[in-house]
Amino acid sequence: MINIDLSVNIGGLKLKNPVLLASGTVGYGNEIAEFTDLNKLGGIVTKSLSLKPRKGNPPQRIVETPSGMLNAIGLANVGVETFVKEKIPFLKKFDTALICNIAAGSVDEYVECVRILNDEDAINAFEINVSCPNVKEGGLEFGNDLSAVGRITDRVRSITSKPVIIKLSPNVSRISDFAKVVKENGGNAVSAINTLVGTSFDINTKKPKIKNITGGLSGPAIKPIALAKVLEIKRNTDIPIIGIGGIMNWKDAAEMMIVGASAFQIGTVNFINPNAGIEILNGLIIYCEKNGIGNISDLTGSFQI
Amino acid sequence: MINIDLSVNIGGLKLKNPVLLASGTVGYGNEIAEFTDLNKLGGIVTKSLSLKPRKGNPPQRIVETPSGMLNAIGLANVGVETFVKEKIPFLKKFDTALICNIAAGSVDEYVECVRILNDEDAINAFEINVSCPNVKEGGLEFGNDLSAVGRITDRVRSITSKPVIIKLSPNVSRISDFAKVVKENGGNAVSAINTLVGTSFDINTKKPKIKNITGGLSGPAIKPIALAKVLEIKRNTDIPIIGIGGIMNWKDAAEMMIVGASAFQIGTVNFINPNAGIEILNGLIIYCEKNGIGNISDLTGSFQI
Amino acid sequence: MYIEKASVESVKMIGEDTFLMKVLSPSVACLARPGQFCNIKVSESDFPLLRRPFSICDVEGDYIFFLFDIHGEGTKILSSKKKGDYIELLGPLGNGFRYDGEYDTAVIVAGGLGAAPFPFLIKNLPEEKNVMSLIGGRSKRNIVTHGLKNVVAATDDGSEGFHGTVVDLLKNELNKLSAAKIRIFACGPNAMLKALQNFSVEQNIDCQISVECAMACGFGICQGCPIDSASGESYLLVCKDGPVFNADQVKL
Amino acid sequence: MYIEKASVESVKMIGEDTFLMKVLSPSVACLARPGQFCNIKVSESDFPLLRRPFSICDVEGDYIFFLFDIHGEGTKILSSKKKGDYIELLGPLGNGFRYDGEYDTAVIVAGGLGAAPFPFLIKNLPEEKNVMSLIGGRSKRNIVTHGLKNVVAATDDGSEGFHGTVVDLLKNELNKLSAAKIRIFACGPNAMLKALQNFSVEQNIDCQISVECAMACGFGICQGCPIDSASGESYLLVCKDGPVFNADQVKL
Ligand SMILES: Cc1cc2nc3c(=O)[nH]c(=O)nc-3n(C[C@H](O)[C@H](O)[C@H](O)COP(=O)(O)OP(=O)(O)OC[C@H]3O[C@@H](n4cnc5c(N)ncnc54)[C@H](O)[C@@H]3O)c2cc1C
Ligand SMILES: Cc1cc2nc3c(=O)[nH]c(=O)nc-3n(C[C@H](O)[C@H](O)[C@H](O)COP(=O)(O)OP(=O)(O)OC[C@H]3O[C@@H](n4cnc5c(N)ncnc54)[C@H](O)[C@@H]3O)c2cc1C
Ligand SMILES: Cc1cc2nc3c(=O)[nH]c(=O)nc-3n(C[C@H](O)[C@H](O)[C@H](O)COP(=O)(O)O)c2cc1C
Ligand SMILES: Cc1cc2nc3c(=O)[nH]c(=O)nc-3n(C[C@H](O)[C@H](O)[C@H](O)COP(=O)(O)O)c2cc1C
Ligand code: FES
Ligand code: FES
Repeated sequence: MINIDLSVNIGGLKLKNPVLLASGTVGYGNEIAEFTDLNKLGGIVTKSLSLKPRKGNPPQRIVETPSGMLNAIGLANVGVETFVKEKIPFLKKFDTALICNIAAGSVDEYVECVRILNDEDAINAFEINVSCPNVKEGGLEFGNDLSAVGRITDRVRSITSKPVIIKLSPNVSRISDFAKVVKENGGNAVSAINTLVGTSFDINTKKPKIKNITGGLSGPAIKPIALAKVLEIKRNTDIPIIGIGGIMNWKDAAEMMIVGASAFQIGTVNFINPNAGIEILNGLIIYCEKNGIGNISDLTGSFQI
Repeated sequence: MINIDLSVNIGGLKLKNPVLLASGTVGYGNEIAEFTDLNKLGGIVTKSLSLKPRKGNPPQRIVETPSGMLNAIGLANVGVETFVKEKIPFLKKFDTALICNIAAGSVDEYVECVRILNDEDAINAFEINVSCPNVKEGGLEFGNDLSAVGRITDRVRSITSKPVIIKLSPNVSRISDFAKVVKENGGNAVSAINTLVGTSFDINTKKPKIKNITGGLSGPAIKPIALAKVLEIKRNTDIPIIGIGGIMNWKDAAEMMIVGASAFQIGTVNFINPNAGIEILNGLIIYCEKNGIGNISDLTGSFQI
Repeated sequence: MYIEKASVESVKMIGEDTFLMKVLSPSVACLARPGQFCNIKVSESDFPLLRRPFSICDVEGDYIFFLFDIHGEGTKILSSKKKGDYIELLGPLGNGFRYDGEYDTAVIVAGGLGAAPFPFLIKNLPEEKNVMSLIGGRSKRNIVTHGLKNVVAATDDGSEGFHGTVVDLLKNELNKLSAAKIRIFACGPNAMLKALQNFSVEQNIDCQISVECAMACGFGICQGCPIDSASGESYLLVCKDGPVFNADQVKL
Repeated sequence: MYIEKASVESVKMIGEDTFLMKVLSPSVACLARPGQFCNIKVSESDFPLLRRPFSICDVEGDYIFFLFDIHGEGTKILSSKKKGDYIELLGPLGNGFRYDGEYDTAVIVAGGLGAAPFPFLIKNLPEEKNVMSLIGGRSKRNIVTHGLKNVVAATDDGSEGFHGTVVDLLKNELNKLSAAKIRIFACGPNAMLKALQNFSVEQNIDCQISVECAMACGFGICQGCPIDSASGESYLLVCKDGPVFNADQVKL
């Protein structure tokens, strides 16, 4: 059993291992901490935070689909102030990276949120959600507009020295163009992908199953799409990528790294197996041993094409 | 048991019922005819035809994914000439609509294919594939370029009086913009959606499972996305829509019509159940009876939002 | 809360499409309280993707019972389990009923499979409490009485017991024991819970309702199961703040 | 070709992770020819999505046998079937072996589970034909001899029979019956088939190979299963033009 270096460096953000818990799928960490040891993970990404608290969308917010689920939570969150006061004290107890995910309705709001959070030493990086498809004034518009993504990256970059990660929307033709813009404007990394826009209707009531009408599709169903987006970014830009989408087990995680991810996030699987992160990490370690991979980061973009 | 009018009219294309077999999933009809009675179906869409025969992509061309499959067939087809000589004689024997799907590498090639096929009375309509994601010189580029889609629609429109259906790519931010352009340029209808770009890698060889590297994702996994795209088109334009994507049974078909489809195509399900079309039709008839729907076309866009 | 692989001891059909499942799950069993639920992984594969939430129907030593009917794919798989098969429980989840304190008679009001959580509750009530179980259903065959005490049934079609809704039945019965100090424990379809809520709030009768809704995680991380607080200012989470609420606590 | 709901009669484990399944499927059974296959829906749900192709191992009256090992999700589900369960067959599919005509000895060359189609072939050979079965595997436990005649084994690790590949074994054996007029029927991993192809073509020995590849439909509508024709000009479809090809007909 060789000793494997599991650490990864994503544009200046150092992680003890590439396993991250995805935004919106672990709240602020307290509930999942009862099922898994957060200290063992590379990091945790918070639920998207906005300047003011948000109540979120009315029910029904979720529905299952073939090998996936739709959600329209509506960025329900406590807001940055309460987050600092009530959530950080708990989160800072863990020896794992804390990445704050920010959602906003305007470029200024993004900047303001980051400004408020920037002094918190417990926060290791910012992930800017320009792509949450659920809330009208939020994500989607920004995520599909190259110049807006550039502007947000540039403005946020200018007020923080912490790593800035832009979380990209998959609902675009060429995601690598967006990754390029992020790079050009000083972003340290991109994470891909957020959910795809989907819907589901009840054929008896003829009403949408989700009150918000459309929701974000996540889970194994989107894995092939996520892999293709990450591969496209990897082959067309040289910005570090955090791969997200449909990862259920260590094999999926290895596949995600092979196509180009420096680290990865797991989302939907946490609902089914809150200890999945650690199980995935253990699976990757055995995989590396078997394949004589000394540094897990060597997996990144190791595809043979 | 009331008598239900199953016929639908899609921008001038009259079908005895809304069930169509999707392009590339039934070849030219001969093999599937051994399992199902084509006379009972609304119509059949041919494999994409190009001016010259195409050998298609090397193996491996397909791979299963969670609730879906990736394909990179590469528009393998006999070419328009052979199609007319060898395939139409068989297809014209059936009392069902024949829709020719056309793929091309240039606007002129689209026009040329339609010109050659236009005199064939057996052909009821053209479906223009601007969105097949598999072949470099084919689909994708057109499908993501508004003006190109407009140009193709306009040029094809100008040389045929048969209904022109443009099959849209889902790999875009706002598919309704493309539907608008089709309408403005004289297209009779749009079909949505074609496959989404996806990939899958072998974690041992680190090679893509599909030789072409990326393939088109189809099957139940994409149903929520297809429904959202059809709904978006329905709510933003008034062009007839042929809904495609992940339909496995009559419930999925009803859902597709409820969100806005005037007719629908079934693809991947044919591989699993070559008689699915008739079973879906029968299920829809019972559904209409139960719900006192006299004309199946009343289902189209009957969502309650 | 645990994640425990539980071996199936038996699956009995106790009504048309209604099943009683007994599984061995020591750690969950010893923590479980009446009104709590488990989020169940019904298969070892990734299909179906999400867990399925089920009330803890009863506990006997290391064994847990679930009462369910076939609804879709997940419950179909559950119903086909054989002795020795495994399912995976995540639980116990939620807050459960509060059944101590000042009342003489526990009045159980259940609609259809809403009866599921009550065998365990009845078993745990202090002996001095009287129990009356009012069970409603569309018809005779929808009346589930497993593990209940002093059952009075109500059917929409009058095929058994009282002809009408279980809430109307409740109103009748209350006259008889108007004197007694009662507490209502209810579970069932939203329509029934709404009617009951209106009645109990206006009569200000002590009433706890167990609510159902679509869930993903079942323990508070997905925010998928909101319910309006009575004030309407905020949402509560059915899985974490519930599934049991005081009738005046939430908007249905 | 039929789509037939077939009831499982038995599933026997005949080796580690190797199973023999017997199903009742009269219509498919009466059409089946050696070398053909069925595309099997292993579950009633939409998971796994695609059918799984399996060679027809043998036919006894209305019963069909399949020989398979556990590979992934689909074969795992198949292996867990019990008597009375149903699977859905689509078949018989493909062209099958051509075993009439001018030869004295049928030499079967199989690698691992490549042995699957041969019990049915052997049963159908004209009696005047001699049979020799050469079976290769990584090790002793990978040698599957079910339903074969005059078996000579070859193992990579020498744990049973000839120490080497089954193709090397073939070369040895051929010297012994050089006189005889033979026809080779082969099935197994691509690497083995390639080696065999090179040998048989250069020696121009009459040789038929049964090829495997990923498939969706199994009957020619998806174009998912191409194989290069020897000329390289066009593709043949493994499911429709094959799975059996003359060794000189295709590029492996
Ligand atoms: C706290 C709680 C306790 C429950 N206790 C019981 C019980 O003891 N016995 C019982 O029979 N049922 C109970 N239910 C309902 C049960 O969870 C659903 O019937 C079951 O999830 C249906 O799964 P399915 O795959 O068979 O149906 P499907 O319709 O295929 O399920 C599809 C999706 O919808 C969700 N879903 C469908 N119906 C419901 C519903 N009514 N409530 C919540 N989610 C739903 C499923 O979880 C799944 O994600 C409970 C629900 C909750 C929230
Ligand atoms: C004509 C033909 C005859 C066959 N006969 C037999 C037989 O008699 N006994 C036997 O054990 N196996 C046979 N196979 C291989 C068998 O089809 C695969 O082992 C099986 O599909 C694996 O399914 P799975 O879900 O267990 O594996 P998974 O890896 O989960 O399958 C995933 C996907 O890959 C495809 N796939 C994986 N491996 C293969 C393969 N080697 N060939 C084709 N598709 C594959 C599956 O069809 C499925 O779509 C045959 C294949 C073909 C094409
Ligand atoms: C219930 C739910 C809530 C989510 N909330 C957020 C969010 O607030 N911000 C965000 O950037 N992404 C959010 N996501 C997207 C996930 O972070 C992730 O990008 C997506 O789910 C794909 O990964 P998965 O397939 O592993 O779930 C949410 C996903 C789910 C399922
Ligand atoms: C194997 C395969 C081949 C296909 N070939 C074509 C094609 O040649 N032209 C085309 O327009 N669409 C093609 N498609 C896309 C289908 O017509 C359909 O749009 C897509 O599969 C989504 O529908 P489904 O989920 O029901 O399969 C193909 C799909 C598959 C699976
Ligand atoms: S079900 Fe996930 S928060 Fe309640
Ligand atoms: S498997 Fe579909 S054509 Fe061969």
